Amino acid sequence: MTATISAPAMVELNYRKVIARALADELATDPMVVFLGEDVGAAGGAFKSTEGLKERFGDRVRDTPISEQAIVGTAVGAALMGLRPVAEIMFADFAGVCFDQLVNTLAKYRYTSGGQARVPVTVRMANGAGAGFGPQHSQPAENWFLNIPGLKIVVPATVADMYGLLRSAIRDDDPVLVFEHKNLFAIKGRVPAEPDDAFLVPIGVADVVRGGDDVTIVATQQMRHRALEAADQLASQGVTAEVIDPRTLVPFDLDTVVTSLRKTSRLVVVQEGPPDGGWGATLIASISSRYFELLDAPPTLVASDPTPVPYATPMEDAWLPDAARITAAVSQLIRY
Amino acid sequence: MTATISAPAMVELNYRKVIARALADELATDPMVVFLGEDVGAAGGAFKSTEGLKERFGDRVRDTPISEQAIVGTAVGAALMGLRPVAEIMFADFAGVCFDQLVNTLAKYRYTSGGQARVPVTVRMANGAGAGFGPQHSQPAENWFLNIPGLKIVVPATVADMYGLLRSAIRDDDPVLVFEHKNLFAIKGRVPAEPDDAFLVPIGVADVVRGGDDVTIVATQQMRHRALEAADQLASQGVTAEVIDPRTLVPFDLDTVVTSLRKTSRLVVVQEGPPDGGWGATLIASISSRYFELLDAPPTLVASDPTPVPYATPMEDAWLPDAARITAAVSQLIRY
Amino acid sequence: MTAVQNAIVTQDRLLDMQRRMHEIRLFEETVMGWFSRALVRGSTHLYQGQEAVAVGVTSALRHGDTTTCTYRGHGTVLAQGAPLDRSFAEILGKANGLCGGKGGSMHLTDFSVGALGSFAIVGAHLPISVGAGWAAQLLGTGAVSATFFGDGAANIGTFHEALNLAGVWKLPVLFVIENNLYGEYSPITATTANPNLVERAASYGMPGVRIDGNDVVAVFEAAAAAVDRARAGDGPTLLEAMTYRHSGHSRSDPAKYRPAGELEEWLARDPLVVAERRLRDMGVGQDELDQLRADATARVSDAAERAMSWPDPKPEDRLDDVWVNR
Amino acid sequence: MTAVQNAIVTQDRLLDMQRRMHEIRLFEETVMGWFSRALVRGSTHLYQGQEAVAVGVTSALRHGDTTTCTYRGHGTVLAQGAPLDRSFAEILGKANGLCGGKGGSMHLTDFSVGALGSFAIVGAHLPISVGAGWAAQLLGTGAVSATFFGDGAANIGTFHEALNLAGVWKLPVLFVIENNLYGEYSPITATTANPNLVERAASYGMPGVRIDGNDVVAVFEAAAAAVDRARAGDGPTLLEAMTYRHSGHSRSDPAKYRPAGELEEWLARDPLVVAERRLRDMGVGQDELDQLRADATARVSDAAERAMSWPDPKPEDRLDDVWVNR
Ligand SMILES: Cc1ncc(C[n+]2csc(CCOP(=O)(O)OP(=O)(O)O)c2C)c(N)n1
Ligand SMILES: Cc1ncc(C[n+]2csc(CCOP(=O)(O)OP(=O)(O)O)c2C)c(N)n1
Ligand SMILES: [Mg+2]
Ligand SMILES: [Mg+2]
Repeated sequence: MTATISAPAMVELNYRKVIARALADELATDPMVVFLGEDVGAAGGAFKSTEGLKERFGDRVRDTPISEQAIVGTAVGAALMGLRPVAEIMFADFAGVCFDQLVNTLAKYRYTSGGQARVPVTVRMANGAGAGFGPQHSQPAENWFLNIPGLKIVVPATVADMYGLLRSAIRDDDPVLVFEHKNLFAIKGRVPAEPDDAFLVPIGVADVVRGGDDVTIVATQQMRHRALEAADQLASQGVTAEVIDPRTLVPFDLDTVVTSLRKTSRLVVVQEGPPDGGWGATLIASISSRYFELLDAPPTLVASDPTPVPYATPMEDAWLPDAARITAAVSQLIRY
Repeated sequence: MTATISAPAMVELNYRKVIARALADELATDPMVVFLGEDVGAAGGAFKSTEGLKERFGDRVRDTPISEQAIVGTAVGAALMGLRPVAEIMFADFAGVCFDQLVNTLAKYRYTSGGQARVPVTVRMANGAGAGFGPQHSQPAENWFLNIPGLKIVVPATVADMYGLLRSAIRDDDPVLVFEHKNLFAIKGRVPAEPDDAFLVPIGVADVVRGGDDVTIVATQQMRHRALEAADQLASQGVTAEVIDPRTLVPFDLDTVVTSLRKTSRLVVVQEGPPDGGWGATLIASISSRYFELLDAPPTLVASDPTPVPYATPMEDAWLPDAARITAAVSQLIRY
Repeated sequence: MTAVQNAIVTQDRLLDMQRRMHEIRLFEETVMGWFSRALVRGSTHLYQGQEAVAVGVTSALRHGDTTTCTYRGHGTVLAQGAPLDRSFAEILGKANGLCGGKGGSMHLTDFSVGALGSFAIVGAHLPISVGAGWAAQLLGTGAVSATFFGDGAANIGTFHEALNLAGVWKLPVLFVIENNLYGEYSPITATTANPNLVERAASYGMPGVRIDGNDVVAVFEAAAAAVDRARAGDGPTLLEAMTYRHSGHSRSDPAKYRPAGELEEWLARDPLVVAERRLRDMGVGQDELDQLRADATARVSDAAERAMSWPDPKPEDRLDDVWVNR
Repeated sequence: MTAVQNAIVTQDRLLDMQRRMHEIRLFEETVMGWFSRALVRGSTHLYQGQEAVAVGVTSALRHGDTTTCTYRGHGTVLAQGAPLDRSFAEILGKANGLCGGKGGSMHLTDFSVGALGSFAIVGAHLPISVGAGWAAQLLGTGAVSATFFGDGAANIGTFHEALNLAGVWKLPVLFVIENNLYGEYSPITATTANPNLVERAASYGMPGVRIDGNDVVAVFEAAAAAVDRARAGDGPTLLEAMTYRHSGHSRSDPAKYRPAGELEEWLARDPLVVAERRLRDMGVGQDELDQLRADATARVSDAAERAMSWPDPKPEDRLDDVWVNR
């Protein structure tokens, strides 16, 4: 990576704090970037992931009423006039409240206007389960948007990807939904001390996180970390797993998965969230229909249960796929 | 079917009119059934599919303001108090406006309350493309709800299924979304002249519409009819296709598809709507992962393009899979 | 300019407004004819009877200002200056319709004249104009955005969220209720707890003005005052224009639900008649008025013919315009 | 009963209200302690300081009436009579918590006392109470439904849709704004064009009453009048109860955004203090008041201990309660 060649000074930040850092870098780089949401300014965000922005960028960072439909619609309208708005929806579950604005207005504006509109809106949302927030504050909502053409979807799992993908999202001329996983807020990582475009992560490019020959495991966000745990356990059993983090769900980097399958011939997809209608099933369907001959064994989906996210720890823990379930699925494939 | 044994008098109705008939039969059978929506009463519905109900059932049928969130929420609240509400969302696209009420309130109420709540709400929506209504009035929205446990989803393709499934939906103690395809309003069919429970169609049971040995084609709503066209064309080429209409997407009758595949070993799924995140990909993933050994050829998805629904006829026609595309997909599988 | 200066309606200005009202009226009658001849699919929602609202408000706007409107938006987009032929072409689903045939009757959009779009989801566009207003405030362009919507739309959530946000941020937005007394078929009193919609302005800390929506001069004057207020940084205004649609809600609606005589009453106050009376009072002769209508008729029918002659989009065009880059 | 009769607050009635306010206060303090000791995950939103609103309003309800409330709903559900131990247990995620541990702190629900639920999505519950009111109207049960929500929630779309629908259908619903001056951290004036929320009632054709939300008697009297109105078929009422939350928005909030002295001012008008003063004026002795608090303390700590001792749900329990039948 060119960045390491030029060896810039690096700093360690956690996933929560790098969000504010990425926003600050884009706000500083492009005067047309603006940011709005509930309590994102004066209070620094419900998750304290936007601290300091209001003080530094003034009116370009605005606290809104509790009006998600107005937040998204206002971002769209501002984008039409040349701004590059970032809208925060505090929890991804609240995307339900402004779903029409996201899927019928934001996603379709360019198409419906026959290409007249450019809607460079970034929508950030805190995503996912595992923190005990209960059924209406824990959903991995990225799966709600797969069937809606017009929205790019990024799901960063590391500090570097959060930094690089959020900045790329803001620079993208199409609408991008950025899902920030609540259960990853505390993980640490390194980013350049000074804004550095070499650390932008391109939208639509998967990351081969770990090389392996026996099986391809595809996983995002907290499942990526659990897949790596599983890969360690499998290694001790002599099974080498290649772990791929797509990082972007739309557009999906199928080539990287296919390249890996040419080697492993075995696919396990690990998805947080109910199995039906998700990106995991979509990936398995794409591979099965277009690369059938590559598969020596059934492509396997390790997903959450077809239930809402339960509150109590023992139930929520069981709802989320863990390394043990991933390892078991792989072992079964190897035996197939 | 017992109905044919007792040979009741039958009448011919179209898909549009049988909706009012099914609603009337349930309103007449159960005094707790109520019906609300925009212009459903005095005006008889935007599609004239609810004519006569207001006159006959009075206050149990109510016209609402243009307030979809209030419509769904009011239905839920009324259900909690023992009523059995049917709510109409005029076009399925408008589900975006009340998505939160549908996915966070309606779908999760029973779970979040630990089983205290019973929410027998039926939500009816006019669905799908092909009538020139443009990008925001033509979406096959059934695919928006697959990843949301707690909602049953029915997609009737015939007059008899519309009648039998809508009545079953209203009697069901769980929330049911009923998608009424706009492009099928004019098709005709026969239903009993008098209310007759023998004509209820159970939720979760697929219909083998046409028998065949060479390939299994699974399709819903207007795609079911195009699949049958394709099956005719294929027959003339000596290929016999088994056509299955799941009729219900959640819960999905996988067994009927599997039984067919044991015979045909080839699967083609025809889905109206973009390919990603849909029921088609979900079905292909379920079969590939759980019944891999049944497949002699790649399971194939014939779907719409990954774009919004265009307005102009030449573009909308091309967007929708037709018999020719289905036939081509099958022929390719047969050659595989 | 102050509201007062701004609001002086000279004879030329009124003649120009009347010209545009004629064009809109004839445009809609042409579209109506096409639908009855099944030359257009889907649904359409016509503007006859409401012309004074779009023409009066947009006449108070200047270059750089923007509008959003509804599926009943042909009149608004034309009033802002969208070409007749390409507007017709979009409704016919032609390749060089305003939206390349992708949007259709409910989505006429022409960025080149500031028409940010017609929306098919009730209420969805109000926040869009709020966003345009926010951009104007941040960039200091002095631009004003006007959003048109119906009486029925005033009961959907986005109305509430948009007006409160514009109010608390003091954005340069005109919220224009086209109160034609009905939603699709339901009279406003059946769906609205307090049908006096203009009173809602108080909830959002903005002035509310109810006006005769069939008198283009009254509409213009009220809009001009609201525009001045917005440009001066004093925030949004709610305008409630009382008007009436001459035809049913959409082509499939015979409008049987109207009380007898209601339509006739409103026809007597047809915005074209009201404006013509004003012009006569200003001393404009009948022949000039007839000439005005004749010219409009010619322009509209030429445009219609041109649009009809244009080619359909190619099937593969459907794959364009989803993404800027991918 | 008429509002007047209904609203007579006897000494016994006020003692009972004070008892419940004490229980809620102690319940919340216990939960606060658990969170600081990390015995509970996720988020919690406490009700200290607002007790008079829930207790005053629910005291005006009768068996068969219902409530919905927010994630800050422990007080409302307890005020309606939900058991202390099973409420604690739900927050602890125990198997026999009110919701079997599936909902948690933000979802306390007890149908047996008419508590239809606590909602974690701002504004989502208002239409639910409207629906309960519609059912009461259709079935002629005479039941009233009360829905509690915050000042910030008054800016979301469902507020508008719910109040308009209840207003036009004249439904027996009490809309109770718990105006504690802040959303999460934003003061109402930063988010609300007209912070005088009670004035919004006019838009929905219903009366609006602003009350001292820290005086349980004032709350009760206003609620009783609104309940009578609703039972008489005269429709909904908007109550704006001015109150204050003693702690931050949620456990993670130190509430640094508050102006100096604001909390102290409100602590001086703590609902428990206000009610105690009233009781003293009625001639209740200090020892009786102390005894009341002591008894409440005992009941709450017993319930807490009991709840703590109860078993966790089994992992496989997560698969239940999605469907009635499948
Ligand atoms: C969210 C949503 N709900 C319902 C509809 C269907 N619909 C289209 S127009 C209309 C009536 C709108 O009435 P009004 O706002 O008064 O506008 P008008 O048509 O009278 O100009 C309805 C209900 C829609 N397009 N969007
Ligand atoms: C639709 C939605 N948007 C945002 C949130 C996050 N949120 C939870 S509480 C809250 C503040 C609510 O303020 P208010 O209505 O005044 O109630 P209070 O917390 O003061 O009692 C917000 C923004 C949410 N839960 N739901
Ligand atoms: Mg109207
Ligand atoms: Mg508050």
